[in-house]
Amino acid sequence: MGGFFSSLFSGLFGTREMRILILGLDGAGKTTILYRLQVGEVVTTIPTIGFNVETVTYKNLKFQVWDLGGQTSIRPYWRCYYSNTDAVIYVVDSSDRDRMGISKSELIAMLEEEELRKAILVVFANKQDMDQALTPAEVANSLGLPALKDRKWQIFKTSATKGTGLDEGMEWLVDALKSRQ
Amino acid sequence: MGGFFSSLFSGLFGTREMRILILGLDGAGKTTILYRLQVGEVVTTIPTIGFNVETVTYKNLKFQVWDLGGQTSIRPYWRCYYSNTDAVIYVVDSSDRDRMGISKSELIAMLEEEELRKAILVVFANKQDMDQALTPAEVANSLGLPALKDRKWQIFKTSATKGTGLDEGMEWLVDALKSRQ
Amino acid sequence: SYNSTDPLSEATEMEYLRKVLFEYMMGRETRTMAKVITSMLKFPPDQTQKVLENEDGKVPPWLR
Amino acid sequence: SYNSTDPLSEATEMEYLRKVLFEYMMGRETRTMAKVITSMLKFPPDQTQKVLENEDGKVPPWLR
Ligand SMILES: Nc1nc2c(ncn2[C@@H]2O[C@H](COP(=O)(O)OP(=O)(O)OP(=O)(O)O)[C@@H](O)[C@H]2O)c(=O)[nH]1
Ligand SMILES: Nc1nc2c(ncn2[C@@H]2O[C@H](COP(=O)(O)OP(=O)(O)OP(=O)(O)O)[C@@H](O)[C@H]2O)c(=O)[nH]1
Ligand SMILES: [Mg+2]
Ligand SMILES: [Mg+2]
Repeated sequence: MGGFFSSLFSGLFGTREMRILILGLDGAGKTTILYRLQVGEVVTTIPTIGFNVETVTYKNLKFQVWDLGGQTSIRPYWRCYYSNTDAVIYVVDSSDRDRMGISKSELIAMLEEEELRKAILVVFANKQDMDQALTPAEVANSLGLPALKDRKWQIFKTSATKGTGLDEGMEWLVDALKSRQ
Repeated sequence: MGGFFSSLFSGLFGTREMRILILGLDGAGKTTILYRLQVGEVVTTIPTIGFNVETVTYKNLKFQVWDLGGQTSIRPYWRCYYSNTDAVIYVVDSSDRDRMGISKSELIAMLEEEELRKAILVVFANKQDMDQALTPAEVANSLGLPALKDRKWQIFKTSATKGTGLDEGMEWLVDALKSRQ
Repeated sequence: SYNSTDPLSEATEMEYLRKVLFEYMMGRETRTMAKVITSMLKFPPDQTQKVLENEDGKVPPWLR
Repeated sequence: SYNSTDPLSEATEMEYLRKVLFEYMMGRETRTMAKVITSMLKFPPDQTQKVLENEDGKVPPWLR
């Protein structure tokens, strides 16, 4: 009997859409990544003043993915979106060496929020196609990832425009979300 | 048979709350008048940044009375409240000779709005208790009331703080609203 | 308007906006409040129209 | 914030507010949008709480 009811239950409740936020500084590539994930193509973007929200299906899991604008003046409102978030995809422009420190402090501030205590963290060291790009290990160090406590996280090298690395990242995320339950 | 049905209809539909706006420059006495009408007392007011809306019952008629803030920067939004308005009570500080011209142009602009085409106009020449107060006739002329076309209007001298003149004004308004139908 | 450079009237407008939004969000006189909001924030005409059409389609609380 | 004096970021915030308000007024993701609105416009805490409680009490469209 357990079989029937448990499958009924997972049928009813197990398909809750996962809520994922894509965060990171302006120009990091968040919107490009969102639409790469959703439609598999590189779209032309303009700076996001507001947000984009799309349903992305990956390996039979449904995600409600929020891509929030990253400009300085609207970053303070990221926190309004945190509640019920299952995972954060944090996108870094690996070639933007000057702003690695700002990116780090935004990340740290975010991870300190109670509402994100259980959220899984995926970092995309993006724009790996560029010559000046830091390596994923360098990005991880710049962001202080090795020092994180009580956080399930992983970093991936990606190029949203070339379409490399995103699949690996999403695969890891799906596994992490499944094994979490 | 007409008798039964018509009284049923007036019972159902005749009791629609009338919608009245109290308009006029800042400091004219609009809020003081609203609460004089509602609770019969002089309340202490602060400048209205926003609006007050109260239900006022007068001679068995129910009014939804809106008192809108009159400061320069928020006057442009009066027009958002015009739809379905049965009457406007326009309040003038009769002692504020310098701003009679501004009060006139706001009134004229208001009366030009299509949504107020059928609205009845009551002008309260308020603060009659003050020495420098213009007479109602002088206020009427300053506002250009005699030149109004296709408008049912009347002016009354009032003192909201002393409580004089308001009853006469409301009585006229009630008759005007009833005879309109 | 927000292009205005007078800080005092800007503060007044901000307080006014807050008041009107609060009423809107509490579900009171939403059609009128929607007009004030779209007008204060200079919504483009097509968005204003959509918002007001949406208001007209709202079911009043006692019919829910 | 609105106390900011950088006109460029003020324009950004205004556009952001407009976007979020539009979504709110169209009835989309209203709880999240309400948080952004009350936070951007610095609603006093008691009003913010009332607005969010009101959101929680809202009947979802499919149950109306
Ligand atoms: N070379 C390179 N350019 C990229 C990559 N990903 C994104 N870009 C470009 O970077 C620019 C900014 O990308 P967006 O996706 O708009 O950035 P965003 O993070 O959404 O920025 P905001 O909306 O302002 O927060 C665009 O011109 C993208 O084409 C990448 O992997 N490599
Ligand atoms: N002497 C005198 N003072 C009055 C009279 N009516 C109102 N006042 C005073 O005028 C001042 C402004 O009155 P309010 O009712 O707040 O004015 P308002 O028209 O609502 O002004 P806003 O809200 O700024 O648009 C207050 O101090 C009132 O007490 C009156 O008939 N005579
Ligand atoms: Mg973007
Ligand atoms: Mg007032």
